[in-house]
Amino acid sequence: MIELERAAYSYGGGELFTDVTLTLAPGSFHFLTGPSGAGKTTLLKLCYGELIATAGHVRLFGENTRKMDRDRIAMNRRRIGVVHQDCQFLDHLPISENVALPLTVAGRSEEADAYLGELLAWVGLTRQAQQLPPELSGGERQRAALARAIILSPDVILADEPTGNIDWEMSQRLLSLLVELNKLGKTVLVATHDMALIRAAKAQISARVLRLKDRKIQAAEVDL
Amino acid sequence: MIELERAAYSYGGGELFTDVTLTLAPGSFHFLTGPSGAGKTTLLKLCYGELIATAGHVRLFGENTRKMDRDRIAMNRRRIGVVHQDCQFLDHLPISENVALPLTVAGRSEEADAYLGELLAWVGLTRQAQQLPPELSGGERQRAALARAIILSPDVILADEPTGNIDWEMSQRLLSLLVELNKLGKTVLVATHDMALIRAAKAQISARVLRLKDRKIQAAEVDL
Amino acid sequence: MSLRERIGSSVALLAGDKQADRAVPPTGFTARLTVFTSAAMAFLAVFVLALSLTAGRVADRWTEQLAQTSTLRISAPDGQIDAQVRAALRVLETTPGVAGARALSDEEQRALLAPWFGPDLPVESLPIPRLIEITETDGGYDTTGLRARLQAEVPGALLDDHARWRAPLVKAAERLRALGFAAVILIAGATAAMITLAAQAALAANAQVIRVMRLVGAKDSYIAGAFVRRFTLRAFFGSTVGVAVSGVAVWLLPELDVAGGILEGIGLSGAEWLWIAAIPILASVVAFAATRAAALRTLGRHS
Amino acid sequence: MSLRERIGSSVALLAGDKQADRAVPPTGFTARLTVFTSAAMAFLAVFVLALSLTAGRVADRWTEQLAQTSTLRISAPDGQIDAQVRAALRVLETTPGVAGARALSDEEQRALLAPWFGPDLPVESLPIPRLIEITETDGGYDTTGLRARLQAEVPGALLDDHARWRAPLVKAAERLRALGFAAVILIAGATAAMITLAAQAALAANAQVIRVMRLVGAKDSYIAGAFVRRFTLRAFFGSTVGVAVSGVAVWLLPELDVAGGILEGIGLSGAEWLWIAAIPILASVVAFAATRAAALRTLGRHS
Ligand SMILES: Nc1ncnc2c1ncn2[C@@H]1O[C@H](COP(=O)(O)OP(=O)(O)OP(=O)(O)O)[C@@H](O)[C@H]1O
Ligand SMILES: Nc1ncnc2c1ncn2[C@@H]1O[C@H](COP(=O)(O)OP(=O)(O)OP(=O)(O)O)[C@@H](O)[C@H]1O
Ligand SMILES: [Mg+2]
Ligand SMILES: [Mg+2]
Repeated sequence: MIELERAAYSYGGGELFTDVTLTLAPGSFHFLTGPSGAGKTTLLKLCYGELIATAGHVRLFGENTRKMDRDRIAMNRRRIGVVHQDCQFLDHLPISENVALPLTVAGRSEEADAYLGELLAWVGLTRQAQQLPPELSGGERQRAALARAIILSPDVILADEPTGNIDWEMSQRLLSLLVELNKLGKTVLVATHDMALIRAAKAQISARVLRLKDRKIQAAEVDL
Repeated sequence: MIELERAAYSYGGGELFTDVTLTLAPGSFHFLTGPSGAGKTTLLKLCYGELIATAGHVRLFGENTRKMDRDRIAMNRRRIGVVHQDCQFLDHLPISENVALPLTVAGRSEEADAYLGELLAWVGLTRQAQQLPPELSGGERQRAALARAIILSPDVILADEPTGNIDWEMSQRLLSLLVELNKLGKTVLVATHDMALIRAAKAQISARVLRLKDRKIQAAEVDL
Repeated sequence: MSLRERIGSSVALLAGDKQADRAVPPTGFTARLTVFTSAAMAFLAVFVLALSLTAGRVADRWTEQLAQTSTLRISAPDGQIDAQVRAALRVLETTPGVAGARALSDEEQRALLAPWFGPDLPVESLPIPRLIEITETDGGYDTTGLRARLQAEVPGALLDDHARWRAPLVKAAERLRALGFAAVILIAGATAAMITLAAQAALAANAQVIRVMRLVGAKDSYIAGAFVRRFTLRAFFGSTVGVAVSGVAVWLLPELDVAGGILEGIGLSGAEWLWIAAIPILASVVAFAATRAAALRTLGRHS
Repeated sequence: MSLRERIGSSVALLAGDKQADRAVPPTGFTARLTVFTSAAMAFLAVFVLALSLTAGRVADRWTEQLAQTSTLRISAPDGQIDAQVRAALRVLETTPGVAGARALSDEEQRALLAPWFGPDLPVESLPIPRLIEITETDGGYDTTGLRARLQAEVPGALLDDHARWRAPLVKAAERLRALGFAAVILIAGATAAMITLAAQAALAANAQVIRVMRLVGAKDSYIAGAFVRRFTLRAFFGSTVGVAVSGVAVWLLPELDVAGGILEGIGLSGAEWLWIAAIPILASVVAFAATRAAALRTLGRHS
């Protein structure tokens, strides 16, 4: 699905990471950890084409992001559900419409009715469906962002710190949603600091844990 | 310092919580937990006068917030350091100026030089001091927000989920900063989901843990 | 892109869909600013256009009526006068730049003098001069040359190009028209600039909307379309209101047609109203182009 | 708040401090929009003001020169004419609304007729009528009543208020002046509205700045001050540029002073330049008031 080949990225200063080679095979489940500021968010942005690697190659569904034009990237985004670290919404539309936005943009808004209610119920936002995003609590916004990321039933789900503001029980619930989707064949990558969450996931599914540190990526089974 | 007396708040729908009576005595250390959407952020907003209780009374430094005018609230804010859940900055100013902003607003910008560098080093942002806020990682922003909250050396520190995006080691570091300040006599209230953080704190200091659930606040020593 | 494709994609952009439009916050100060600016500028444009067109008509009429006549006055003893008039007419016939010349009849001379002496002046019995009216061609004749020839051949003749003093008036009216059109162009330019800036302000204020839309896989044209439609409609709406209000105001201005025809009413007539009706369309085209350019530029920047 | 305090706090707001100013993002499209709008509107205002003031001067001059004179023409057999002139002057002396009346001398009559008959007309020997020039008071006399009295007492008199045909011209010039001033007021209003809307757009776009400033304990006046100073300076700067450019343009307009004084050059003279110089100050005051109101309103809303 997504392949990084000796990818590096730099915001202008020194390189944040170099030589990152990584393949997210279809149906795989990865966690990405690492200290704050290591470059986890940056790596995720490479994976969905918001940033282009400064060295090496990133391939989405077999296509090199460096060679895609902007419309092509937009089309590929519809196959990738992204949960941003700072969840952003259209602040003038209610949560239900925000969550259904990927369907709307893809011209498939009629599908929303069937699925939306169930999804909102799962993430515990049924009561808040008609509230505007600024009227939600931090954790509620994160859950809405996750719902928005998966409503298109994308092939790949990239979640950046999806449970940072969410209590333990709800985190479990969201995790089991991701596990469920993974079992349906979706590729999942979750960047998180929450070791407890990783441990809980590993009890349910065979997930690989990647650790980004000192400009390198390593498998990090050990420190759990 | 801050007293809530049978305070309640409602955003227009049902009441989020009722009959909350709570005293943050000088030099005390409190944690506030509770499920996502329970009203932790709302309770904190009552404590620094951004919201006014819909029933009951909230007193800051002995003054009822309902009777303060806007300038009075502004003056009181300088005695309360707040870490917002979604850290917001002046996006056009570098982090160093953002962190020093409370000093600037209070007309004490000359004091910045002495203290700012040390503070930035403690939260690990020395390298990022000249970056703009949108160029920071999520965890870096949270650390900058904490630095901004304490630069005025306020009497009270209210932190809303200050470690949601921060790795374990850095969380420990920030916690020890708060513990240090508490030992200097500052009053601290931290809203968090991170039970490990609470456990770590209780090893260092006598902190009370409050749990907001089902519209009530309870002491929650038990579930640790 | 070929012109045909360009127009096609522009039309598609305008047709758009309701769903995309909801992505852009419905109102806001830049919205009101755009509507208001379009309205105010359209209002001013109509005002100035009306002034300018009126000045143009005045200039035309004055040019027609006045610019090209002058008078030859012949004073001579009673017996010689007719001979001298004939001689003068002969001279004028052969003068380049003179389109025609004819002696005024007694009645015409009497009418000319009536304001001063009443209608009963005994023109026939008075030793008053005869007047010859000269019509010039467009180029006009050489005054000095004609004076010299007349002095030689018709000693009693005196050339008075009195009508020429009105030429500066014509020039003034024409300058007024030119100034008016310059002001209209200025207004159009200022409107375009203001709408562009308002559109850019809206785009800057909606940076988050753009980020979210990109995140969920919206194409540039989809996002741009929502903004462009918004602004084009606002400009059209605003300028229509402005034009309507000022049109009514101009139309209500009392007619003012002075007998002398020196000054006309400030107003519009016939086909000139079409100019006015074109303003909202022009405003929309300007808004469309300005917003589209601004939107695509902004979207390009947001990587 | 007393007026004194108000002015004091306004001055304090304008004086401000550099630190507070840094809180508001330094540039942006609303900034450019404000500067540009101020400049364009000031330019237009000068333009229209120049037109309007010129029209006013023309109206004044025409009024002075023309509106308050009329002529009495007395035709009578040679012997009676002097008696009738004296009788007419007596009648006029006692007519309310007549400020003065005097018979024209032979030279004056000759000068009047010169354009038509040349300078050598033997006025003395001709049976032409005598002219009496009447100066009216501001109110003017009752034409019908005067006609009736003259008919009874001076049979050969004919009242010609010929000069009155120019009254509509005066009216037209005055209307042009009024329209011009209306346009200036319109421009001022539109500018105020645009600056207000631009300020509100800026405030809306900077909602986060306001939130952050409040969070760190900034008072409303501190936050508002940063915006108000910004916008006042922008409006002042923009309108100064606009006024300067259009002032130079107007000043460069070629002088156009027709001999007849019917139309003057479009331009400004003397004290009128002061009006123009006042525009930037007015624009700043408008911007100050508009932004201050908008800022305090916005701040009030952000609870
Ligand atoms: N636009 C930018 N310009 C310059 N530097 C940037 C920019 N964005 C991020 N950085 C820097 O790159 C580093 C990595 O940022 P990134 O957001 O990828 O970290 P992260 O691993 O997601 O951290 P966190 O766990 O705190 O979210 C940070 O030190 C940050 O300061
Ligand atoms: N402005 C608002 N208007 C209406 N409802 C609101 C508003 N702000 C918050 N709420 C609702 O009030 C409830 C409590 O919100 P609050 O932000 O206090 O929760 P919280 O305990 O901080 O949650 P979290 O742990 O997710 O941050 C939520 O259900 C939210 O939807
Ligand atoms: Mg991150
Ligand atoms: Mg919260």
